[in-house]
Amino acid sequence: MFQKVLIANRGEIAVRVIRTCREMGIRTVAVYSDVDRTAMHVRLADEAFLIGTAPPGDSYLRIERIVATAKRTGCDAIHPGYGFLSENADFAQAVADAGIVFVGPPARVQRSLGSKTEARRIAASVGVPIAQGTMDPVTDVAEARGACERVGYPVLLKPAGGGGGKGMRIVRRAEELADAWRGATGEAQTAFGAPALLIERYIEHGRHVEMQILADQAGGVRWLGERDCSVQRRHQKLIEETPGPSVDEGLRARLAEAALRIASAAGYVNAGTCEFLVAPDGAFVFLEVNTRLQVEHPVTELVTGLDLVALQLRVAAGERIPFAQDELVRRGAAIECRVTAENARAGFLPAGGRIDLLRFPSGPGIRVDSALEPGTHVPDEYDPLVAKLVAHGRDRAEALARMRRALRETIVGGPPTTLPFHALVFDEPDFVAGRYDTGYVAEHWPLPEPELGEAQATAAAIAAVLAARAAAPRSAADPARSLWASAARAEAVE
Amino acid sequence: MFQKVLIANRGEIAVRVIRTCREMGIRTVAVYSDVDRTAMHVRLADEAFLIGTAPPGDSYLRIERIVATAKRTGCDAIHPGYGFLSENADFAQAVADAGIVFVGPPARVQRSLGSKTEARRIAASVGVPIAQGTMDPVTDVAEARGACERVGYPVLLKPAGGGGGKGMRIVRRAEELADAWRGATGEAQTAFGAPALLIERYIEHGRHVEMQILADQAGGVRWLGERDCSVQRRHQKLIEETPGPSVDEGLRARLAEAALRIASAAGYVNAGTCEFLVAPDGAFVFLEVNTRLQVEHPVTELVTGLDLVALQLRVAAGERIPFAQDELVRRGAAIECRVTAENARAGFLPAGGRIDLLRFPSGPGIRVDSALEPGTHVPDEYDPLVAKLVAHGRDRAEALARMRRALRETIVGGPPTTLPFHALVFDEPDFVAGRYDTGYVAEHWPLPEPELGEAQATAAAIAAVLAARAAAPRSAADPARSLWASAARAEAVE
Amino acid sequence: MRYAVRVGGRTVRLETSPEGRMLVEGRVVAHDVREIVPRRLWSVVVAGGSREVALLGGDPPRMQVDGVEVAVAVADERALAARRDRAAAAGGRHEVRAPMPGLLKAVHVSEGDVVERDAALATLEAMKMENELRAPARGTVQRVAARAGTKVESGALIAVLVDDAS
Amino acid sequence: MRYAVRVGGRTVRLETSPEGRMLVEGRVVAHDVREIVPRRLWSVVVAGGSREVALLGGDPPRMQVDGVEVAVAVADERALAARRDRAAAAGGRHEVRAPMPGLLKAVHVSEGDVVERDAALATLEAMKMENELRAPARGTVQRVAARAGTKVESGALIAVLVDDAS
Repeated sequence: MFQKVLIANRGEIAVRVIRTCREMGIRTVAVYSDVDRTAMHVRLADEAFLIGTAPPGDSYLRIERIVATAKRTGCDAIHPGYGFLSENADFAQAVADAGIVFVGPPARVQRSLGSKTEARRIAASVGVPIAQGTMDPVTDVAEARGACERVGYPVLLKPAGGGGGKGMRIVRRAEELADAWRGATGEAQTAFGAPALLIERYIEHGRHVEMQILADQAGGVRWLGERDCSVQRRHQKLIEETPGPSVDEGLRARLAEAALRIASAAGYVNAGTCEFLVAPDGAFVFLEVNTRLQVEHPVTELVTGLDLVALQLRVAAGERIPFAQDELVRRGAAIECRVTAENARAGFLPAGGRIDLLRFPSGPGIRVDSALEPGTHVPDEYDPLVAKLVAHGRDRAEALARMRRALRETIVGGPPTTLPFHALVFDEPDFVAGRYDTGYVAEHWPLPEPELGEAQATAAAIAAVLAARAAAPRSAADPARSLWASAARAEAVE
Repeated sequence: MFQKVLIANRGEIAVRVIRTCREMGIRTVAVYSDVDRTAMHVRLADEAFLIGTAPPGDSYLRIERIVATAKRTGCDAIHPGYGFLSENADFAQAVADAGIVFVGPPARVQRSLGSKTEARRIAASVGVPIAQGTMDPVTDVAEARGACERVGYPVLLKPAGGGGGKGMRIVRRAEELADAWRGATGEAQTAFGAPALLIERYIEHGRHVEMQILADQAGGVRWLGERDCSVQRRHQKLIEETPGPSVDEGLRARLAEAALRIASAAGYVNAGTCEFLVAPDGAFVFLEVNTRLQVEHPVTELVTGLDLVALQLRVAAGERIPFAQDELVRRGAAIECRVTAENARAGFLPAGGRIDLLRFPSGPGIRVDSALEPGTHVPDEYDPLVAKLVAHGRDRAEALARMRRALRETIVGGPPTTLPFHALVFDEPDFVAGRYDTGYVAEHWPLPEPELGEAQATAAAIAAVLAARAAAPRSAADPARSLWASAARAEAVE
Repeated sequence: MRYAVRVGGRTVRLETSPEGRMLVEGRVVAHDVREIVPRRLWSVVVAGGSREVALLGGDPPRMQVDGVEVAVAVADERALAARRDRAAAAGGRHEVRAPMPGLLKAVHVSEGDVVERDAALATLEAMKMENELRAPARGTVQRVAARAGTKVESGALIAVLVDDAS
Repeated sequence: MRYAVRVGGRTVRLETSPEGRMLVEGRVVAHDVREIVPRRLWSVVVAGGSREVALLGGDPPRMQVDGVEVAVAVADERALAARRDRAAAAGGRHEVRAPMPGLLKAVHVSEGDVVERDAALATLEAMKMENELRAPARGTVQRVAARAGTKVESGALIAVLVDDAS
């Protein structure tokens, strides 16, 4: 096993990887940008090195500097986490060229599966259905218009060069194409450095279901179960769960078989995820492979009892997968809420700021993955993830009940968050019944502003008056001061 | 199922019960003494009522007042937690007489098993081995001397009227009897209101292994697995784990059978624990039945996937146990550290105080049950439990590794705690190998004061100097001030 | 002093007497309030009902009551009248401001445009994503205060809308 | 200013220069210290090595360095000499005090008794348990300052021991 691993990431995923490394007796090296000097991942690692300034391009995306730091500190492996350089074939190659093990699929696999067109070709070649659409990237809006006509509306525009939901647009009518094209190609350029888009037939009421796979260097491949990640806004996930509420044994087996075929055809190694879109009738098409650990991997860990980061390190070090497919036992159900610093009531607008009040839930069945503490700033430059709240239960009902209870205990003061969304969703009948698809958020949100009972309103009012009175002579930064300021607006709209 | 449950307890166990009630949609009523007004259990409950002043006899032990509160607020059940009134037959009777369900064994069972002599008789009557010793309580030291001679030294003196390790003394030689008798009988009087003691043959190098059982009102009984709780000081548990490292399938089956026999003979209902002492050769004797939820129940929950509080409520409401014995699947290993505000380096002397710095661990495989937050006082009047840290892994090695990692992340500033003990134990070879018995703490503790590496000492020294310089002009309450004060003593003893 | 507190869809009228008693809707209410975190988190017990109230911050400020997040506003009686006057004068004017620092990628409206509620007024790139700044109400664009392609600070004025109704 | 810090079985000699540089054992050390919680928790990076240092409190004070708890004491150079003098004068005298409030159940020694290190001097009942107060060193009981059966406050003097060696 490795002696020392550099973690080329920040935030909760860097902390997550450090935790498993510490449990395995592996020393860790953190890298950080200047705004992250006091971050949790810096403090929990054995060593920490500044690699640049806040913009990712000046720090967490600096391949040469990261590889040089790993060499200088004697690391024998680099774990990329998710995001940043985790799906960058050049990085995987540079790491390998430096004689260091990259904890993830090799550059060769990243290159073929990182190209969505190539990934689609691989899937099609082994008989896995793919969505109708363009096989080659499109860079010209006129060409796009023709492709859309051939594929038929509604279509989905998606960046050819990257994943994670950034830059995606649904186009339902020809006259929406121009605007959507401009937005999508611009975001694709910003996020992935390439403006090219793919055009796919959009499946209405589809569910985003993905299959976790794991492959070792000796050709062993396993599937670890699906996750339904359909609850999304801007094509980015808000809630993920396993088992998928609409996935029966038959569909699970078909998704697993499709994922294993793609993995074998691509010569896959390490952990990865095959994403599928499942239509209401159970038919599915392959979307893409995420060649890295997913944000939502904890739900799979809770249900399987596995440590995916430990398994990533083991197969990267050349070990075989230590269990057979039929030894895998999935217990119960698990669900994750991604709590982010976004204003759920204002279109999920990202909002950085200082977390000045924080209480996380704990107790039976609850896991919290976070790198935040009271006083931490959520930097503007990075994903505004506050915490992943994960609940595990004997069945979906118990997992949901535990999450509902955990959300009641959670307090995040400072920037607005997605917590009001999460709190309401867990009491929304369609979600509770498992009846949801990728249109869920658009159809159900905003849910009505909750009404308080009389007793709750009285208690809140008493506290608000005490806070406002106490705040009057104090500093302008006191959040209680705004209780007064807002009254004028409240009266104005009454 | 119940509509509203009163929790006749405080601290982490009251919070634990409230959590499950909330998950089950049951409303909760908290009771509190004046020093607990701002405690977590008061804040998380739906209703909360003051029942007296800090001394337990003036609040948490006031049967009449607690029952009256439950009646007045329309509760249909009372959960007693552990400690306080949880094993008090009069309380169970008073609750039943008020037409309210007691979540635990009925008064009849509490009475028979609450008496250690009667419990021993029941065990003996169904062929479960018991330690040689007195069958009736002894109140006279001369009588005790005779009994000790008959039983043979070493003997164990234990209060006839209560459990939890309070008032127990090991006597190895006749000349130690007088002192030990005086101490034990005094503590028995203080803790249980009765000076009578039992005398038992003490088993050297015995392991304290207990079996969790669950019984419903229809006569269904299940065993849920054992816990090894041998790591104790003053006969009180510091670490508990399941599976017991010395328990093989054969011993587990024999312990389970013995526990089920005792449960059947006693007409047991609800959750309970049969405690055994296991000799190095695998022979065991029955000690007692704890007729309540145990502090260490989370390790069983993690390994079985069950919610023991939910099951207590279900069987109390008349439901049958919802699984057959052979459906029970135990996954992996779990271990718990009881972190208490005791000075581990000064003989585990209890030490209350304000928790002014607090960080709990989280992430994969870690559960924290606690009612404390930064700023909470650990009151002098109650058990000084700070938190139960629980780790779950695929096997004992992974559970230990996760606990070691979690202990590294845990910070409790303010009163001294048992954390230095826990941190060292998880690197102590005998413990890591699972070679320990009830003599473990006495034989291994104090472990040597840890030595810091040069780099660690330098970092600590830099921080200490900065803290001491900053503290100089500040308030006397600043903990950094004592950095200076202590230097005089440090020099004096150099 | 009398107060009107707007919270969670209700308006609660409170009165504090000089002796420190608190009247709710004119009645004396037995309440026991403890500050858990100074000016941020309270435990409020009213007639046995236990509530946890957190002031989360934000503008307008948000509170969390037993896990339920709602907007809150406090007005005292003297301020009420004065503010009502000012509010009426300013009524119908909406300032759209940048909620966070970023690059203003595009401005989609010009002065004089009539826009629907929720119409996209401008696109702000921040935190690696494009965010649409939307109209808070149907109205006429009175002023466009920022140019596409420029970096804007948090709180920078982007546009001013006037309600059609006013 | 020069300091001697006793921590984790080591004595570290530090010197702060007027320009704010820090010398460890006479050498300039590149260190980057950040206060995470004021005067309680620091992140210290020295030559790439990342340490978390928490001041837990207590008397003598305890620190936690990357999860390892150790005692710590700081002395500056002027104090060192003066204290050494005082310490020598007081040397060999040990005051045994109640570590917490409670009921003194029993006193097991009388003035003039010679006791071994760790011998039980008195029994204090607190937090529902009996706690033995033990001799910090072998020595002679010079004074018994509290009576069995009385309530004692935290810090109350119970007995004074004098080292046999002194």
